[in-house]
Amino acid sequence: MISVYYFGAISLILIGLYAVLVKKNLLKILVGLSIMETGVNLLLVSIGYVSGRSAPILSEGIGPNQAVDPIPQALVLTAIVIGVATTAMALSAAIILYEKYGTLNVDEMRRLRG
Amino acid sequence: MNVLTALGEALVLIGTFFYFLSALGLIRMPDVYNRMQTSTKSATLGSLGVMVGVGIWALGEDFGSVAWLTKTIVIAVFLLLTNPISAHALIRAAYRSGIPLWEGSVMDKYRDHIEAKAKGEEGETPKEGGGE
Amino acid sequence: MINELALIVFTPLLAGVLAWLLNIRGLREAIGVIGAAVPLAYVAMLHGKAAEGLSFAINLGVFNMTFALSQLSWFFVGIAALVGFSAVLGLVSTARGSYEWLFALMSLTGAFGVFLANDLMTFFIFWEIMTFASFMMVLRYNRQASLKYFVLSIVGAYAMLIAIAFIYVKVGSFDFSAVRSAFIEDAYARMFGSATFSSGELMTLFGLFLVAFGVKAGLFPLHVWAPDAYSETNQSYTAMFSGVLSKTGIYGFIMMYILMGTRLMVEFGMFRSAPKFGYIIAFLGGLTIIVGGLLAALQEDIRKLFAYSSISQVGYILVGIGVGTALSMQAALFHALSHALFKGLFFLAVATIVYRTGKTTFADMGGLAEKMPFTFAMTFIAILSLAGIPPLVGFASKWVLFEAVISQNLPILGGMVFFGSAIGFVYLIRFTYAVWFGQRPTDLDDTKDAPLPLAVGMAILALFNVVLGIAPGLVARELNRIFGRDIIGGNLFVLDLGFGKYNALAILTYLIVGIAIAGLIYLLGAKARKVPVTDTYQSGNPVTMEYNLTIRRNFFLPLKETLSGWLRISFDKTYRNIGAWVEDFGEVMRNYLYNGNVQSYAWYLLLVLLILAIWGV
Amino acid sequence: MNGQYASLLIALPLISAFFVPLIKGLGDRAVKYYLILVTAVQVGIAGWVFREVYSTGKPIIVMAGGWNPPVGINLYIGHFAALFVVIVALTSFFMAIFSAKAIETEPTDKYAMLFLLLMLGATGMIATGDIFNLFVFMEITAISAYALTAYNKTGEAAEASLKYMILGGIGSSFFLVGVALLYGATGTLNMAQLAQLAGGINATVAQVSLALIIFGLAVEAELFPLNAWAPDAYQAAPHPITAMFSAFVVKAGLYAMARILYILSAASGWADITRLLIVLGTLTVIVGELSALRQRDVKRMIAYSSIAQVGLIAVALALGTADGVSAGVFHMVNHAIVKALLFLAVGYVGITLGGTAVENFEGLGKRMPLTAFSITVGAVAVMGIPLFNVFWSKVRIILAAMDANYTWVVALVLAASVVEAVYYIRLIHTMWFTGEGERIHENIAIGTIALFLALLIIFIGLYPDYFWTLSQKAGQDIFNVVQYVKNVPLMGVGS
Amino acid sequence: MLKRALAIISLLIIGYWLAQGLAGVPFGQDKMLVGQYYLDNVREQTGAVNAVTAVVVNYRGFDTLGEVTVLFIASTGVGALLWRKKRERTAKTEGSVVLKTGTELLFPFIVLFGAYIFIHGHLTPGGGFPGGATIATAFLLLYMAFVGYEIPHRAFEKVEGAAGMGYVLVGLIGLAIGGYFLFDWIWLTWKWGAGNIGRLFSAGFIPVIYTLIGIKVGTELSGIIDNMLKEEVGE
Amino acid sequence: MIGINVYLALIAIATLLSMYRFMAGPTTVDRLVAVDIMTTVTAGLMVLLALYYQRMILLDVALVYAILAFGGVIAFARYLEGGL
Amino acid sequence: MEEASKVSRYLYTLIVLFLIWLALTASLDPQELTFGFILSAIVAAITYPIFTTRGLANLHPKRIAYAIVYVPYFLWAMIMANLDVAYRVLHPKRPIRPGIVHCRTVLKTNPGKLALANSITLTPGTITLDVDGDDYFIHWIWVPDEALTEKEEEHVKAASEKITAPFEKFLKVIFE
Ligand code: NA
Ligand code: NA
Repeated sequence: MISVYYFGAISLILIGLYAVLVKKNLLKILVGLSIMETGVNLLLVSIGYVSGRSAPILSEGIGPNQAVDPIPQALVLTAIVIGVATTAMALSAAIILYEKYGTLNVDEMRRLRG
Repeated sequence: MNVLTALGEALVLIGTFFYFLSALGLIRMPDVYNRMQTSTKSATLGSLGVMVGVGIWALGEDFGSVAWLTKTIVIAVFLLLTNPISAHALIRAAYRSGIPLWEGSVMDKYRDHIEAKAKGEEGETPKEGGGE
Repeated sequence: MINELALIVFTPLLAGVLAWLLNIRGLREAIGVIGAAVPLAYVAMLHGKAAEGLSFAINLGVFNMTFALSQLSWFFVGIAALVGFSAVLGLVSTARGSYEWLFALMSLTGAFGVFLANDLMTFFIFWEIMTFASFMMVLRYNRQASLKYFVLSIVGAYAMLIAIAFIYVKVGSFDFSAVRSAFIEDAYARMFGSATFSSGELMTLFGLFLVAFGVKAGLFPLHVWAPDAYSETNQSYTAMFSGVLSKTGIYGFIMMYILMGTRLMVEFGMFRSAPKFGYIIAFLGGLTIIVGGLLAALQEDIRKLFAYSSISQVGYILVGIGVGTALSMQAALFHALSHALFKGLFFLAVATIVYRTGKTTFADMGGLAEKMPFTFAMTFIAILSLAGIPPLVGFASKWVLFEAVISQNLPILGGMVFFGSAIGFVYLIRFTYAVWFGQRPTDLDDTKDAPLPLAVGMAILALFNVVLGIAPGLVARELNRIFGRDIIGGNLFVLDLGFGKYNALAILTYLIVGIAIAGLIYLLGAKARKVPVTDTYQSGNPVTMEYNLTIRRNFFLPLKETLSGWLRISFDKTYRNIGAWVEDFGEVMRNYLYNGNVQSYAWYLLLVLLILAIWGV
Repeated sequence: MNGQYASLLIALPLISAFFVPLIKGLGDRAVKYYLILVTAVQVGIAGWVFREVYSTGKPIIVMAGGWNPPVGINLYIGHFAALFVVIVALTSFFMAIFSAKAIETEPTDKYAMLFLLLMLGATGMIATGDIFNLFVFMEITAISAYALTAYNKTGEAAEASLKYMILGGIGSSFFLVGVALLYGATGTLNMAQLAQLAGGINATVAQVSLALIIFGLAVEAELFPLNAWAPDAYQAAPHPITAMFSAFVVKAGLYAMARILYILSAASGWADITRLLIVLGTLTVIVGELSALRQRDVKRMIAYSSIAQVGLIAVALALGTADGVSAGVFHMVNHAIVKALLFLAVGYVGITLGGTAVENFEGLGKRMPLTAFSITVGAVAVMGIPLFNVFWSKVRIILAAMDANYTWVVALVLAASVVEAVYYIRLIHTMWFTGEGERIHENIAIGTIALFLALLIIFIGLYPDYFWTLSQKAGQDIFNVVQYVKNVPLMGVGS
Repeated sequence: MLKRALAIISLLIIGYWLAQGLAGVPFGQDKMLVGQYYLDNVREQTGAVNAVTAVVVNYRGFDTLGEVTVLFIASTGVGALLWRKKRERTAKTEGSVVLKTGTELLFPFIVLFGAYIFIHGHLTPGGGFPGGATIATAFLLLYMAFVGYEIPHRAFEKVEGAAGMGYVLVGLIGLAIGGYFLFDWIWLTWKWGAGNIGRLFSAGFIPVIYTLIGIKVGTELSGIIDNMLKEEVGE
Repeated sequence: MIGINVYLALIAIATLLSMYRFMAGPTTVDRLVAVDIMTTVTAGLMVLLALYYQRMILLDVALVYAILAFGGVIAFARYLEGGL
Repeated sequence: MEEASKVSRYLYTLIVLFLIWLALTASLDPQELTFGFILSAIVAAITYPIFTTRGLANLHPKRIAYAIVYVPYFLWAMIMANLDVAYRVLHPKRPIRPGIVHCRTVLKTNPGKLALANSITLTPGTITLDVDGDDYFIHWIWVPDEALTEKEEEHVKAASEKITAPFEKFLKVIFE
């Protein structure tokens, strides 16, 4: 039986990918990508979780054997920032695109082809 | 169980109940304006209860310290200040983005005001049009 | 002292690069001629020293590039050096800029490298250099022709590359001797049990080599590049192109015999007295003779005529190789030599004509014998040689070839070879009359004879045509050396095949006597009325252009009409259709795949994920 | 000097990029010269690292923070990385010089920063010994590439950049899922330790994670059909950037793919993945060449050609033999040189004559002979003509492929090469034998670079030994995982 | 419709596949190898109690340097893409007095809190990125409330660059002093704050780096907001 | 801490109801109001969890979260009224 | 309302920030105190021009006293409001009569207006929709009969009496 966190993570990834595959509005596609990223981050954190353990901050009486894996959390912090950066870039490009093409429909974003 | 925990827990209970009420208002009210009427204030009050409640509650537990209370009060004050601001910003956005009032509404003094203002400013500063 | 082989191989390239870089008129010609002369001098010096096992290697890290001199390679290098030198002399007159010097000399290096290579990879590398350089020579004149040439060449080259790589993988070496012994061992293994190379693999290898060497040699139906390429370049260079470069194909076939002949024979057996695989070569060679010859007859452009003629002649050589007896091989080699000599001569003559008149079609020519007597004399030697008139070298080689084929009881091949000779007469007559005799267009009145370098080049080749024709024993001696035994007997002037004999000296004597008698009669006989060639007679009826069967225009139209059904089968067109189809396919595919819609692209990603998922679980 | 100073390869471009805002006030010229200076210094550092690694024969292990792997992140500058940091730095240096002429669009200071960070990203990808750190550097590379693709701020540039981002985004997400799985199965992110533990991973986990990681990297490595962003990005990006894309950005992706492939060669499902990669690589070659065939835009044509070559490299790297990997590396080196030259020259034509449409190349031999000559040398080299460098690596790849029993791959690849020859020949003909035009003065600096690259092409063509030896060592570096693990000073954590 | 159905079916297959893979790494199971090492040694080796922070800044500091770089690229890239000769805010409506005044009151508090977050990064969750983001939020509010507001770009860009350089310099000092790039010289060489674990002045260079990152991220995100909110206007 | 499950349940119901409003809309402002409520409730949840796990540090997280959410809601609201 | 001196404004900001810092850390650790003070000083230096116009005058005892009294007063109003809302939400007939009304305030300072607006938003069925000068526009969930007049001035008076006036008496002292 798959854990609900894994299930949620995979679902988010697939929902995001679905948006990328069928939504016509560029912004929705970008949102889809963000959802995918969120799913991946959730997956990372879930993988680092250890049943019955707490956040890996060794204060307030938490010892080395009562904390979950700190690595995935560190990785997720990095991944989130990277996601933010990508989104910012994508939005800037979308702004230019809208300025020049007057549309955000991906079907009309096809001047480069062949 | 001491007085502090009991008081704290009571506050938390009230707070979470108002959370529930807030969300219920979100469902039950007919349009966005009235939803905000019921939701934002309940949510704010709920937060107030939960935050301060937790602060007091923690004071009564053995792990607790005064820091719990000061921190939760900071959060509570923050929410008390910001929640009405966001509610205000949202209802203004609703109005200015052209969402009509509920059909049962009895008056709209704001529209009169905007129209009067637009008339007065016509020709002077055409850029500043106000709402739509 | 730098190795002689290295000098032979690399001097032309070096000279070419120098000439190209300096690009000073006069100097670059001098450098070019030196670049071609040095190999010739060294080849001459090395005569008879092939047995000394001269070799040379360059360690490139990637692999060892090795060269070695054998009797066989000396023979081919000799042809290449001689014809190459003459062609380079021609280029002194006709080359247009340093570009041509670079690539003409580079292609010569390529040819030398191919002949001297002692391993498959070196062979391939120089093959490619040669192809590329010759392609660049054509590219300058005609993009379409060069493309056709290059595409077919590269198809051949890649076929060879696959074959070579395959052999390398199985044998573990590129080295000729290693490969050869591996195949021989494998032949034994096949006879007594299991072999390394399966039947299918051998068939594939043979097919790949057939394509590879067939393209270069101009084997039917891979010949279609040749007419265009030979005609659409500097005609002096064509002398080298046809005389030298096509011989690498021949050489390749011979190498194939040497390296894997035994193994192929063991695998596929014999057809009558020829090895089965060889018979395929021979039969295609025969078809090449016929097709080349017929098409040569139908050309209106002298360059094209000789291009097709060249193809036809190479067919003879391939028949000789295909038949596969020692004698037929010798005949093939002999004819390779004579073909290089007379075809080189022809193309230099064509170069002279084009250079002096600027014209290329029969319709624009006529009566040039009077204006260009020296060139005419040279051409006449070539005509005689090609037509197989004794005592020129062309006759000797063809005679040996006839004998070799007929003695093996291969009637179809014999018929093809015979037909080739007949059609050869047909197109030569037209050339002879249409260009040299008859009415001369007035704009050719100021035509001058060959410039000195071209004249010298032609003279050298003509000299060899005559000398080796009179003394075919010189050639026979070299051929026997290659085979290590006396297959063609006789002496300097006499070729003795055991069942037939040809005495060139005797024939020369008869000929001289005959000509003397004829001359006597001419001098003593009635004074013929001398008609100036510009004098035209026309009987009352006007000649209609549609069916103007003058020798200069549509002379063989009836033949063309007779063959029309066959002519419609054009491999050229087939290849072009394939090319066009590939291009269209590429276009459609690219517009469909790269349709510009990023969502489609995302679907591609999904597809790959799906494949991974389905594959994985 | 201490090997740890190899970390300057990362530190220098970073600190230099951060420094740009502080000197931006000095003007565009100053920023451009600064860029050239920094890349020149980077060449120096890379050269030092190269000498160090190749003279000692030992890799430099840079341990960030002084922590031994797997506790800390390490850079593994072995023979491959040492070779490629030089290529990255040198290409960047040349393109920095080219940028001085080619980049007129503002804001130049931002361009310089992104340029340096693109170089940094590729360097990091090549050098890192940690799989998540690889992801970080990959994103550094990718995001600076996204920004630079759109740098010209035209609609097309934004379109290309967005396509790149969307596909790259999907790729990197799945890559990360693969990393997460791998981490879950082994508890480590260090590549050397992963190699040690790979054999013991649950078969399904191993299969899925390997597939996902390779999938993610294949998007960056431009394998068909994951490469659809590439032609657009190549076409739309500023010319020097396109050259960098082709010369080392895609190479970094290919390297990463190969590195992880061999690191995880003990994982189950490995053979299936290599087979799939070979199929995709072959398709990449075929589709790339056919797509280039009728291109009317020369830059795009060369972009497709580049993609096709990349497919060939992928095939070589996926053969699973030492020879294959070495040949692939050799081809990477050769291709980097050739494509740097081609994109440089074509880009130069683009900025001089106002575009890269094929019409602009008519009569180029007369108008810009040096440039035309460079393009010709590059084209001839790509076609695989002997005496030019690419020939040797192509032959090596073919031999390796035959050796691995992939005759059909060789046949298809060679058939596609015929197509390649056709369009390059057409280009050569167009340049030299059509059109007329006045002679244009050619920039000396760009001409010198072009000439240098052309001579390098011919030098390797004539004397491939040196570079082949380098490539073999670099190939061993990737292929010989046992040695790789031995070289990394893993401290005993867990295993 | 067919497309949607196809997408869903494909995604379900892929999802099933991923789930198969995940089944091999059960949820909640202790899979730690290197992670446990960190937990066991983080206090002595780095002086931090927040293991995540120690991993982020110290053990895997290289990642974080990269992460900082990524954000820098984004800020630079956004700046490059949205750069125009002349740009201005083109908001159609003013913020109300409520928002304006609220922002004025909140601004100092949010900035202070952002600084609090990155300075306590080694003790509590958070660190440079959330702290920087919080500070950027303060600037975002200014932009929202005052349509004429603009950050001082040049100064911000310089601060951003200087903070980034500071980070690399801290790393290079480590290289010079300790022999390794990003070596925590403050903790490992100088032993500063050794008796302080769990208090503010501890954890070696982590707070230093987090401060630099916080400033950098704050200025960067503000710069991105600035760029996004302005549009090209005619000369 | 007897009642903690009750509080969590109330919060969960509140979140679900807001989620419904977020999905159902119908106007963008409706969704935004839903988000606003959700973030407020989530901040409360974080504070509760801090108590539950006895980790004061989570309070900082809640405040960061509240600040970022506030900024986000304001930005969206201003966007909708054309104030960007 | 004239501006206070820079020093006064800066000190006021510093004090407020340091108090917040104390609340955030709730620690008397000298490290925290020192650093908190330094940080507050820095942030105050950057932000005081935005934060306050009146400076230390805000700390006048009367103001503080009123503010302290205002808190329970307001909380009571707020709880009442919420109970009212709870009634409307839970009532099956949903008894609402919404509309946008117009009020006027006597408050002049911006902080005062903000406090008023927020107070309104958080109490009986009212949300401040916009503030324009002295005019408040308020969405009211139950517009009472008195305000339903067509005459503008009467309407404003009625509405103001119900909505703004209750708060103004405190806010005037605190903010004016
Ligand atoms: Na409210
Ligand atoms: Na809120």
